[in-house]
Amino acid sequence: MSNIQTKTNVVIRFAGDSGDGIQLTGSQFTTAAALSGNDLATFPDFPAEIRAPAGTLAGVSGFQLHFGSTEIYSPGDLCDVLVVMNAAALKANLKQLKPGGIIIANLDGFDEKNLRLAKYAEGENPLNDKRLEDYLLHSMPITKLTRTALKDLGLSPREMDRSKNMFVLGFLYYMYNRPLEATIEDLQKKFAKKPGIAEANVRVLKAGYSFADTTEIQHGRFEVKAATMKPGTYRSIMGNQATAYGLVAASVKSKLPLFFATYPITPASEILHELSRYKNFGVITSQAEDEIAAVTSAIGASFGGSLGVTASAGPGIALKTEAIALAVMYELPLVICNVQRAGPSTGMPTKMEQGDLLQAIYGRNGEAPVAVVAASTPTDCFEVVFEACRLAVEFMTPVFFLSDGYLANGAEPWRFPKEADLGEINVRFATPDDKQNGTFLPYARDERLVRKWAVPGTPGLEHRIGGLEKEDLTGNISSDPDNHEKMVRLRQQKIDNIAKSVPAQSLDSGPESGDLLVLSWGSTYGVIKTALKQLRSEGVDVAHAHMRYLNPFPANIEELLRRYREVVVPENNAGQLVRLIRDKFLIPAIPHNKIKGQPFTVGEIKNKVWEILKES
Amino acid sequence: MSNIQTKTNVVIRFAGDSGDGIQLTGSQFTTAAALSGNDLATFPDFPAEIRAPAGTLAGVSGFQLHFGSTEIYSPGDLCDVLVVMNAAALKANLKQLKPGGIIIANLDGFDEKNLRLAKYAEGENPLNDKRLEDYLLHSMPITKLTRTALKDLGLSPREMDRSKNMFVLGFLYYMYNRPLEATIEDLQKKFAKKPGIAEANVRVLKAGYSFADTTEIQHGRFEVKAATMKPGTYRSIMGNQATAYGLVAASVKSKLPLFFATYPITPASEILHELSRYKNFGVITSQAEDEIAAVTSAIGASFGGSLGVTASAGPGIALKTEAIALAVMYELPLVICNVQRAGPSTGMPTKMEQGDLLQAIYGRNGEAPVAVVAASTPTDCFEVVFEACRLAVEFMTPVFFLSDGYLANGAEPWRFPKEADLGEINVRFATPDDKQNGTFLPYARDERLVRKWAVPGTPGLEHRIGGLEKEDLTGNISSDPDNHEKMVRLRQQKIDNIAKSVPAQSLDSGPESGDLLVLSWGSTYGVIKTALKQLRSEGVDVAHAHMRYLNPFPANIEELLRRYREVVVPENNAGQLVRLIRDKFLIPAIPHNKIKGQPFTVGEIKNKVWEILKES
Amino acid sequence: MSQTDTLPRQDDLPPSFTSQDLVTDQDVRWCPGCGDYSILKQVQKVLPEFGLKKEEIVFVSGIGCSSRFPYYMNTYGMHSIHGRAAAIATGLKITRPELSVWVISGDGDSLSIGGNHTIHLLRKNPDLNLLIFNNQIYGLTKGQFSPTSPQGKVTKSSPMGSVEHPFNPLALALGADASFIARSIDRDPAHLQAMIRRSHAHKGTSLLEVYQNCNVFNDGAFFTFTDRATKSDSVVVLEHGQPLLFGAERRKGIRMDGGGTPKIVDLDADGYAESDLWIHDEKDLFKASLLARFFDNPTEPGALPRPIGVFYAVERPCLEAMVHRQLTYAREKFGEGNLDKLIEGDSTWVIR
Amino acid sequence: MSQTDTLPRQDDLPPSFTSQDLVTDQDVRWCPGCGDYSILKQVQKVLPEFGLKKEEIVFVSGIGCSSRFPYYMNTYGMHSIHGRAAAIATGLKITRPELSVWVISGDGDSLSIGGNHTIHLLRKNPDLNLLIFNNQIYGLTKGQFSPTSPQGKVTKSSPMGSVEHPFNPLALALGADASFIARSIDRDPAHLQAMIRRSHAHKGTSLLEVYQNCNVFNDGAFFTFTDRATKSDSVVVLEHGQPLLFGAERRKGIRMDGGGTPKIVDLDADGYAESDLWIHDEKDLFKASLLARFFDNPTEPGALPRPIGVFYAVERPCLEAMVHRQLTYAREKFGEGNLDKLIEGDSTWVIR
Ligand SMILES: Cc1ncc(C[n+]2csc(CCOP(=O)(O)OP(=O)(O)O)c2C)c(N)n1
Ligand SMILES: Cc1ncc(C[n+]2csc(CCOP(=O)(O)OP(=O)(O)O)c2C)c(N)n1
Ligand code: SF4
Ligand code: SF4
Ligand SMILES: [Mg+2]
Ligand SMILES: [Mg+2]
Repeated sequence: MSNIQTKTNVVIRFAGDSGDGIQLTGSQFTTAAALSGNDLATFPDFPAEIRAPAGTLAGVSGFQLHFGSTEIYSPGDLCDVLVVMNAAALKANLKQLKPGGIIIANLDGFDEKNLRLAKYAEGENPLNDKRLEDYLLHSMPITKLTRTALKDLGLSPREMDRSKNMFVLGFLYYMYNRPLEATIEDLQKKFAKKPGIAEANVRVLKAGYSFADTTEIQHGRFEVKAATMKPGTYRSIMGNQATAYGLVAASVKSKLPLFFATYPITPASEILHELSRYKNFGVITSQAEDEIAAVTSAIGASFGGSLGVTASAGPGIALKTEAIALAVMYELPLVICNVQRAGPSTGMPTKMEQGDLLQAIYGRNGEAPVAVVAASTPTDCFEVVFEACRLAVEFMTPVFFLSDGYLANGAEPWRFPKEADLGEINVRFATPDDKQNGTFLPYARDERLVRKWAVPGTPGLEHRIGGLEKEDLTGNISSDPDNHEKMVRLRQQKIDNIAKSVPAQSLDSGPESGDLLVLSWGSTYGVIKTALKQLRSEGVDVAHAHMRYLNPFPANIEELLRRYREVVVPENNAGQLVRLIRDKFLIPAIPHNKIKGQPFTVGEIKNKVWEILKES
Repeated sequence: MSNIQTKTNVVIRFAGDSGDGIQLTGSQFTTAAALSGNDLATFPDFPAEIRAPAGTLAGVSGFQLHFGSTEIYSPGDLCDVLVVMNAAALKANLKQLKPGGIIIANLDGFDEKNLRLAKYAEGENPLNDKRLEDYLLHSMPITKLTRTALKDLGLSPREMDRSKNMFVLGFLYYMYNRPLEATIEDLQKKFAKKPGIAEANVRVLKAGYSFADTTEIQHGRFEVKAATMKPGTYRSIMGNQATAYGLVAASVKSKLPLFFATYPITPASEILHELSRYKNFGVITSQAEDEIAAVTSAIGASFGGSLGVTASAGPGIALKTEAIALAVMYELPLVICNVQRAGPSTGMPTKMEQGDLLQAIYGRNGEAPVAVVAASTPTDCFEVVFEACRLAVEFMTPVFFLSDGYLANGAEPWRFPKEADLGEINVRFATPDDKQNGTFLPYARDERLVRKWAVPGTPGLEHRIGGLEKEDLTGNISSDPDNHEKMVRLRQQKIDNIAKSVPAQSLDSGPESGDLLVLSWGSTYGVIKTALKQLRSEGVDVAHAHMRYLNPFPANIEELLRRYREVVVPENNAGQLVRLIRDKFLIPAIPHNKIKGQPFTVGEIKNKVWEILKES
Repeated sequence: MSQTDTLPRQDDLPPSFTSQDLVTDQDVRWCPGCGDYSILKQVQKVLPEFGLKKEEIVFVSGIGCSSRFPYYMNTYGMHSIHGRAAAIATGLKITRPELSVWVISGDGDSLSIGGNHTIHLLRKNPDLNLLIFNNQIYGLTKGQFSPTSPQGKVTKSSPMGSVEHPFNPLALALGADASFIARSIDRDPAHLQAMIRRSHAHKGTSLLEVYQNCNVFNDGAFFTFTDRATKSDSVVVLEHGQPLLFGAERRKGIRMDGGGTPKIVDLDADGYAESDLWIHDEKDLFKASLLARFFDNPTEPGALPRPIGVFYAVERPCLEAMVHRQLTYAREKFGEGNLDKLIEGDSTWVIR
Repeated sequence: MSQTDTLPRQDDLPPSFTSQDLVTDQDVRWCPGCGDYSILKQVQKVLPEFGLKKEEIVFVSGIGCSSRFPYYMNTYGMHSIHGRAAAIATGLKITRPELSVWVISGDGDSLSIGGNHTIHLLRKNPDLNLLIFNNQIYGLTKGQFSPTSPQGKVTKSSPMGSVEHPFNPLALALGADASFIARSIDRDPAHLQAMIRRSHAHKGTSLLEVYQNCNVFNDGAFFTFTDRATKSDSVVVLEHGQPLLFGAERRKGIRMDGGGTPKIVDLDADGYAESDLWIHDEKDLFKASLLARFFDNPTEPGALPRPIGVFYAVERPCLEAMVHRQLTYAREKFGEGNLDKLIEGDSTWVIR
């Protein structure tokens, strides 16, 4: 054990065919790391196809895990270890490996057929190539070794091959000095009803571990100590799952039944899959005939007194815009979850982007203001979607909750809250007592300009709402010019009033004033935090503010921005938040954009900061 | 004839039930004014209902005509003459009448029932009221006089009443010293097949004329001389009609068949009605099952080599946004006519607004830039929609053409062009020669970054296009990160390049530099021009620039704006162009907004200018 | 015994509100003479009979002249966006099964832009009532042809006549597996009332098509079916278990031959008895399909009469019932949801 | 004589391109084993027979696994947005009637989000071919139930089973006045080819539903109809003018009783002759409606066999033909449009 090096953090990237169980291997190693107390972040990188033909470049699936004994905010730029199950996986991912990094390769994935499918030149095999000289290569016939381990179990080759990811896992457990027990227990629980499969998996896991022990890696073992994280109980969670939990939590805390209507779309569908399993919470999920039916049925449910929520992405959000404006007119609660993906149009459905912010704010006909909030990490999805529900209900308004494909599928440890710790959501239903002189005014407002929720079934409050401009107070149809202007401004002011109900914008890190503020929103959070931390350790102290509330802005935002000589706004789009800042405050905020369907790397952020500091 | 006063301009407002033929009377007087060589502008003001119950306030229909011997740019704020066919019409319109103005009232519309429907207090009749003391009142039993005139023709009362608007017309012809002949000829032509009706109309017209001659108005006759307009042949035209003509003209000049697909919606439907009559131009109109089918079938037609156009308003435009982004990806020509109306949601369908500019620019998922142009007057619709077609075809892109309900239904004299005077539209179809080394690259671009239009039927150019991100040049599906960023930027740059193909932004009037520039777009043009002209005559010389190109901006716009100490942007919305200006140039442009579903008045513009000049 | 009398009455309690209570303070803004007035009146007339409370009733509409309806009903109501009322109502009914939900729509609203929601509504079968005011025209937008306008129809948008083959709404509904379809006419108040009662009584989505005269843009589209002179020869009233009889003296009938072809017979001249005629059976999908195809131009000689009444009515499980059954089952099986447990999940670790 | 042989052939010219010419340079990215491969292959196989030029052919699709199809056909093609292919194709066909237009869609694409365009397409009847790859699941989004999934289906989005009653696609199409409907199966290449030929030959919109196995998310949905062991008892092949025979020895048949109820008979045991059986007639709407309702669960005893073949095929005017007839008529009546005259209008004045 003496030759075990200690590392503060490690990035492993798993790559292979979708059929190779890459996502599963990644998740399992993630769980092991989490259970050992590491902090971590993950980034799955799916191919667009369901199952592209095995062995092709298009079919390569990836999963990146960053774990460490320090706090981890992002899945890392380049990896320390690259696991490749075939030739295509190597070809597609080699540029992601650090110089001198470790490659674990399945020799059986480098036969002639695989090399051809990966479009290597005739006769060329990268494993025998000088190009890999600078790396530490562990290549082994994983498929064969797996089959050998399972020989006597009477399984078909296909069944046996399903376990080959366990070999990799065993190998890595040895390499990172992890105990096997928890995983073995896990497998036995999971396949309790199929003991044959449990047995196979455990065997192969052990085979991988022993192989590593007895063969190659005497000089390459590492240990990553537990992180000094905030004490508490943790679990691992992905963004879409956290979103689903956040919605259930909002339903429980508000005592409103949750009605979630959607039409499947990548990368939002898992929210539906999750929620459809919580029927014992009274959650109703509806897979509607299209996105318009989804959002409008949520509006119908909301009229009836449910928490009406819809979710989609890209083209599906575009289809909902007409109906969202109706909810603006109705002044009913509605939460729209937009799990952003790379556009425009169908774009790149499995890739992330922050391209829909301006659409959320301006993408409706007429003056139709809504609130917009955005999550910054997978676990933050829980809090932010909960907050979206609170705002929707407490301000009787549609609220956009923005997530993206990177948050949706990324995982991180979560020091999860208890129901008792969650904030309140105050619902204000109208009651028969709300009648004034015998009549009910559905559009009477409180001091925040919010109307009450008058739900069918309440005697005496019968009223009609509609998408035509309505008379102040009564809600009757009106085309009176002054009334229209008044109503447009009331609806705007109501949204603006939300700023009074949300926390002031805080600094995430860095000096209270100075040369440069990095202003960000959404899933760029972790990478920017990491980059600025590194810069700080290199002697450059730059400030960072990360916005959760994008409409309305927190009240203090202008004052905050003005404390810095320069403001840079990194975004995974062509510049959207930066436009809002420039328009509103006439501050010459600098855009920094990456539009590749991939998150920023730490290096890209650091370089931009350097560039700005040098120029100014 | 000696007691005829000469006036430079007059505003008449006709008001009554929809059933009173208000729009017709207005149009007929407009024609008469036009034929006498007056310049003019009109503003019809419909009720939202098809036929609201007769006599009610909700049912009042209005038509305002401004005509003069000077150039007329707007329908005028207050009117000089108010024609009211019933009590409700008086009640709804009195505040629009200038102090000392003339009222022409149909006594028969002020009986007990009408007074009650107009919600006058029991026993109150405004015609006998002190409130009218400050006006010159001509009241007469128009219905009875009409019936009397037609007594012996054997018509039913209902049929007789249909002619009563002719009485008003005759009365006004006398008052404004207009000859009856042209109108009589017109009526005889129009009702050639129903001589009875022609006879009735002519009789009543003459009766009104004689009634004026023999009774009241010895001391209230006026003359408005012909305007000194640019020499040429004129006709009168409304905005939607001009839009339809512009589309046909673009089809003729580009030699592309026009395919116009839409779903009816106020105030855009007349474009469909017009175009459906031009089948002998090869124009195909398609009334689709919904707006999505309309825009997508236009895209299909465009793929096939037609000029694909769609039109809508408000909620209908919202529904098209997903498909517009598809056309962005396809890089195919598509013109989207948005005849804006007051929103949000269904809003006030018959009222105007400029509320959809930001939606046109930002209202799609992902980075999906399109060109946006806007018309400023009814006749300008012709030129601007023609230009929209040119840009769409020459840059292979969707183009938004923005009009609004005010332009759509407003009329003005038009010194119409000849086909030979119209600009060229250069179509660049790909031919079999466009293959390079035997393969065709559908996304190869010229120096402006525009691809060629490869139309089915062309041998050897078979290719596939789609909404997924495409590989540069080949158009094959690609999720390569660098390729995506490249394509996003190429599509943006292509739109930006349009700026090189459009004229520099010019000043409409006023000094080349100075204290204040009024920057405007769309239908506010006439009112602002009038206001600034008046201000100039009052000694305040303020500059005016009116933008036709809203995306991209003309190249010189920043330089122009910086020549003024202040820039104010009047808009019939809550501030949209002003946001673009502030964001792009960090110029503290001042918003000036009216959100009443009504155009600005001259006074509202003048006051704002005064206010700014005083403050600064 | 007429069908009206045999209709099931929901409840024997005295009505808790009157027709007059259903009138709102808003001026009704349809054109004078519009057929919508009659439909409004009949709905207001029969609603009090159902033993409902006023506050349990919700009217949901899209956009169109017809869709103004909720503004004139003093119940809960939503005037929404064009074509989406069915989807809105579905969301409402799933979450609030105890409400009485009525969808009011036009031929454009529910069959043009809203066609998809209509067919999906019918297949999913929540227990709500869909009334389509079919005037074969777009009223609110001032007179374009609609998907039910006959081919050749000259309108503002089809100056040379529409080239589009129209939908047969009831045939479409059957194709979408509707569990209840019926037709009535604005100008036949008693029949219309009966059909509203039947719609309400049906468990599942009931589609009631009402022929409605738009006297401004499509006047007379259904006059043949309502004019005293032509009505009895051009309309056949469907009653369950009764033969298909029509004509002034009810001496004309319809027979079905083996291949499913309907034939008009004269009881007197052709010597058939009533028992030889086609006996209407609301439960028979194939007969209903044939009846829905009685779609001849009524002015042509020998045209089959247009049926009104309940074409088809069968029970199948309602969407909201099945949804709530699953909720109940889940609660029984897994216990009432516990948020802390959900959030905690299966696999946690502790950092000290 | 089998139906395949009697099909009309468009043209006697030698094909101007081969099946191989239709293959693109793009890797086909469906899952190995997906039923889509077979459909692609059969289309590529028969297209050269039609005497078309390759450049006259356009494939238009929506979004879904099935909708990737155009990328693999070396013709003109559009991969578009979800549900809208029918509308896009309508715009293309109206403006370019001479093109051969094919719409490729999935059960979700054409019956869920695209349902409205599908029914309107069928009623309008432009001359194009709509192929619905029905795998009773959403493939591309990884396995949610679709509007054709059977009730009770457990999927990612319906863990306790779907509560939704599914569409019967062909019944819906008939309700929408389709002029041609047919069904085939991915695993019956010869029949599928025959049906593609028939679709092409039909003037008007031809709807071909293809049962397609999604071996990843809904494996085996149609195995009863394709497995050697069960196939002959559970499928009846429709051929015009032929009796409805099925079973391994073709000794089972279907009779229709007077009321339109189909009954399975055993020719040997029950003593019927083939001529006693239901004779298929493609022109008979009533029979087609009944056949479309042969929708029993094939694994239940006594289930009616599932028909494949052409259910219904009648000619009625095509949309684009009527549109262009009006253009021609307008030109004849008013002369070719003159832009100067149009702009000038009826009433002008001169300012000097
Ligand atoms: C999204 C959208 N598209 C179009 C319109 C315009 N529009 C309003 S009602 C209507 C059709 C009305 O016809 P129908 O549904 O038959 O109702 P009717 O007025 O005849 O009762 C249309 C096209 C709209 N309001 N919203
Ligand atoms: C507007 C929109 N909504 C949703 C999606 C996501 N989506 C893509 S394909 C699909 C359904 C696929 O099912 P089907 O049409 O049956 O095709 P299959 O993949 O089974 O061939 C969905 C929901 C999308 N791309 N666009
Ligand atoms: S336009 Fe027609 S449908 Fe609409 S209110 Fe008037 S008469 Fe009724
Ligand atoms: S998911 Fe199903 S339908 Fe899609 S390619 Fe794979 S097997 Fe075919
Ligand atoms: Mg209608
Ligand atoms: Mg499918």
